[in-house]
Amino acid sequence: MSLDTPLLSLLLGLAAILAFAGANGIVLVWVERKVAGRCQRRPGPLHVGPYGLLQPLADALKLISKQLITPRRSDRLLYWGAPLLSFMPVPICFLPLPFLPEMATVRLNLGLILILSFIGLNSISLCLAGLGSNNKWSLLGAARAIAQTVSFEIPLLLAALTAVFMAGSMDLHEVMAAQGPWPWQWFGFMNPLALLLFLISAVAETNRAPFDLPEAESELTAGFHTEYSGMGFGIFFLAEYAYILIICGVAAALFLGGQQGPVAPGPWWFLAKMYALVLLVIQLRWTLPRVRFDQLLNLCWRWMTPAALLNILATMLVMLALKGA
Amino acid sequence: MSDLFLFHLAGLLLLGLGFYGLARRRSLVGMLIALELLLNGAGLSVAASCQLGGGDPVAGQLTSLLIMGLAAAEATLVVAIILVVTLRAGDSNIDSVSELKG
Amino acid sequence: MFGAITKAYGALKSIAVGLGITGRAVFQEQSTVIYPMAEVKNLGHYRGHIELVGSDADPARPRCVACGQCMDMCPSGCITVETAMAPAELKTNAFIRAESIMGQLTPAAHFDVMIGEREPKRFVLDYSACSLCGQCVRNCPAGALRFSTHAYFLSRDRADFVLDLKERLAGQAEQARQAEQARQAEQARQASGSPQAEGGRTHE
Amino acid sequence: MNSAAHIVYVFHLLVILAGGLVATRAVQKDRALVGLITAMFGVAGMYLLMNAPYLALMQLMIYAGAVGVLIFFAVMFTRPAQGQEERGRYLKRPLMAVAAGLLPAATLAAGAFLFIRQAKAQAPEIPVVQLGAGLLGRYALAFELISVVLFAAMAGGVLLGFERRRRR
Repeated sequence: MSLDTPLLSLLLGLAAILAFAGANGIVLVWVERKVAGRCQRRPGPLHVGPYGLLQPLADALKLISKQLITPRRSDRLLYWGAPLLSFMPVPICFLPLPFLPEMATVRLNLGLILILSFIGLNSISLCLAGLGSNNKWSLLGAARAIAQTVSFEIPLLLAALTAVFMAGSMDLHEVMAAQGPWPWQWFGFMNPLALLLFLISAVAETNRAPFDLPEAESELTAGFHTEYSGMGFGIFFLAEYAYILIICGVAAALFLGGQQGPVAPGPWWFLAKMYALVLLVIQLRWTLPRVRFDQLLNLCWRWMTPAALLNILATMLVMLALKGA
Repeated sequence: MSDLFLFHLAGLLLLGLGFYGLARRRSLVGMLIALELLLNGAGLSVAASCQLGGGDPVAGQLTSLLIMGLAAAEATLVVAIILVVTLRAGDSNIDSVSELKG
Repeated sequence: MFGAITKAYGALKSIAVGLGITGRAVFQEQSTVIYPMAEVKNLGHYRGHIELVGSDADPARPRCVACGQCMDMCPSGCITVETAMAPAELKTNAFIRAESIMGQLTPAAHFDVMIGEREPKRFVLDYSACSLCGQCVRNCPAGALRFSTHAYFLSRDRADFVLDLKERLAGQAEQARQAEQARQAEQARQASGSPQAEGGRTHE
Repeated sequence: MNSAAHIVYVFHLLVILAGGLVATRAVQKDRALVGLITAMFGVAGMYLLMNAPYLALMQLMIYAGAVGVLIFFAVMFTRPAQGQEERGRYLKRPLMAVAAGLLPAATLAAGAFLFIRQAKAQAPEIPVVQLGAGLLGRYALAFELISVVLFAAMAGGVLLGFERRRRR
């Protein structure tokens, strides 16, 4: 049996993606805790394994071995459907990410739309968790999550569209190909406002601090996942890190030239740019305090959405002018 | 049976389910959900007709998109109406707003 | 429009400044001491269980006049002082201080009887009952009590937390004497310029 | 469609049927909404089958991502303190509801079966560029119209939402 069989390669690709997502979650947990520690001038995880590297594995083991508790008055179906639904889109979102020059699994000319539409499904899983838990905090967290993701999807899409305009394609490979290897040839350099808007909305979309209102622990205990124990919580956690990685990968491909780069081969550049953005997002979490909810929505509707609209307009005009000249 | 008919069948299934739900549900939210089913069926049928039938595929897909936009607009309004009804009448049951109150 | 831009610029600048601060902290030295692996050095402000203060004349002998104030004041009743008559030649220097603090409350005549004539035979602290309130230290008329910096005090046996403070004071005095001797020896060796001293430690 | 596609078709049809039944019959509204979203996924699969991937993704993005989430808001607003959502006051004759659904669907199905004469075997895949050209060229008016409708709906929604509870 050769590897060329489409079904087999698809299965292998899916297995690789799932393994990558899981391993990535574990490594990112360690990175997050280390960065958090260093930002606060303390060592972070230290004892399990060298430099505490095995700490996330130990945590995962603990989560797996814990009892799964279903609250008595919760809706069983929705309650357990939510974590599954939150992780379900992850492998699909990984498919169009341009990790390799010619990734064999799927090459879609609608890759960007695919990722963005499936990332939007995450908010549904948060809603299910909030409604299914039958808990006030969960419900409030879910309501916040909806308002937040629905609002920030607009500047996110508009900022992504700006890059699509500049490249003339929705295929992430082609967007990358339209940029050059040097930083001044990247869309993020040519159009820094779009990059900025995309990053801010991405942080808000993935519910990360300073926009982590759906799980604001000082107000809502743990927001939508208050009631979840064991792997129910673990899957939410894993999915969160996977989404961070996906959206940072999209940002790297759209605005930072993706695989374009001097000297080193493309995939390494892509990984480096993606993880640099992930590190930025992590450090942002330990730098900024959480915003208030009205500040969040004001930021989206009064600042970012108009800015994104103006930016897309300006981009179009500049492109027309360049074309005419 | 042609493929076109199969797709129409799916669209009509959604249509039937939508009507059934509209007639059966007594709450505004339930009716809104049924209405969305109905609109889904319409979009499916239109797109199928133009993709596999004689029409212009571009027009078909755009009409389908239009229906989605319409559904979004309609859902926005209905959610606002549901909010108002719930605030005024205490619940979103259509029986409780069937009386005229001054 | 212009105001909006300057406001946005200010906000972004503050974010960048914040990122700079945390970014610098990442590469700075950690200020956390990882307890079981490293020892805490700044114990000056640590207030552990109480201990006796040695008198100026003889560090091994407590300033305590065995008046029993600490016993009375202790809300947990964890201090036990057994009184003994001191050797006649001993005159503590606690007299002035005791007079100034307690003179208003206690008749001076009563003090005259106590001072210089009594000392504790045993001074026992049941640390397991102590709440570290410090009433004894605050109220000691002779200034004979203070908080120790005995931070690394662990035991599995409850009986180990019943401390005889007089014994402890004697032990501390002995240790201090030995340390002083060692220091002097070290200094002497350094003065004579022996080659062994070069890699030696010179901490106080 | 080949036979594999037929199997996929039947699967999507079953998804739509199951989702639709849950959406119309479930007692709790949140479950009904989950049914609706399931049915939407089935429809997206249908779009994929008829070679319209852009439509399928838009279906997910607009319907599941936006409309479904909006209805979630409605469900949260109208959530009773506890217990059953629908208070058992269904239509007196459930048969009427079945007829209301079945009659138009069956009539139209019969019509479709009788009158579909020619149908392509393979649907063409329309590139997004062509769709965009259509939106900005031939069908620009409809595009503008829907944006106006959306704007009006949003403004109306905001106006309605700002209405305070009436003072007694």
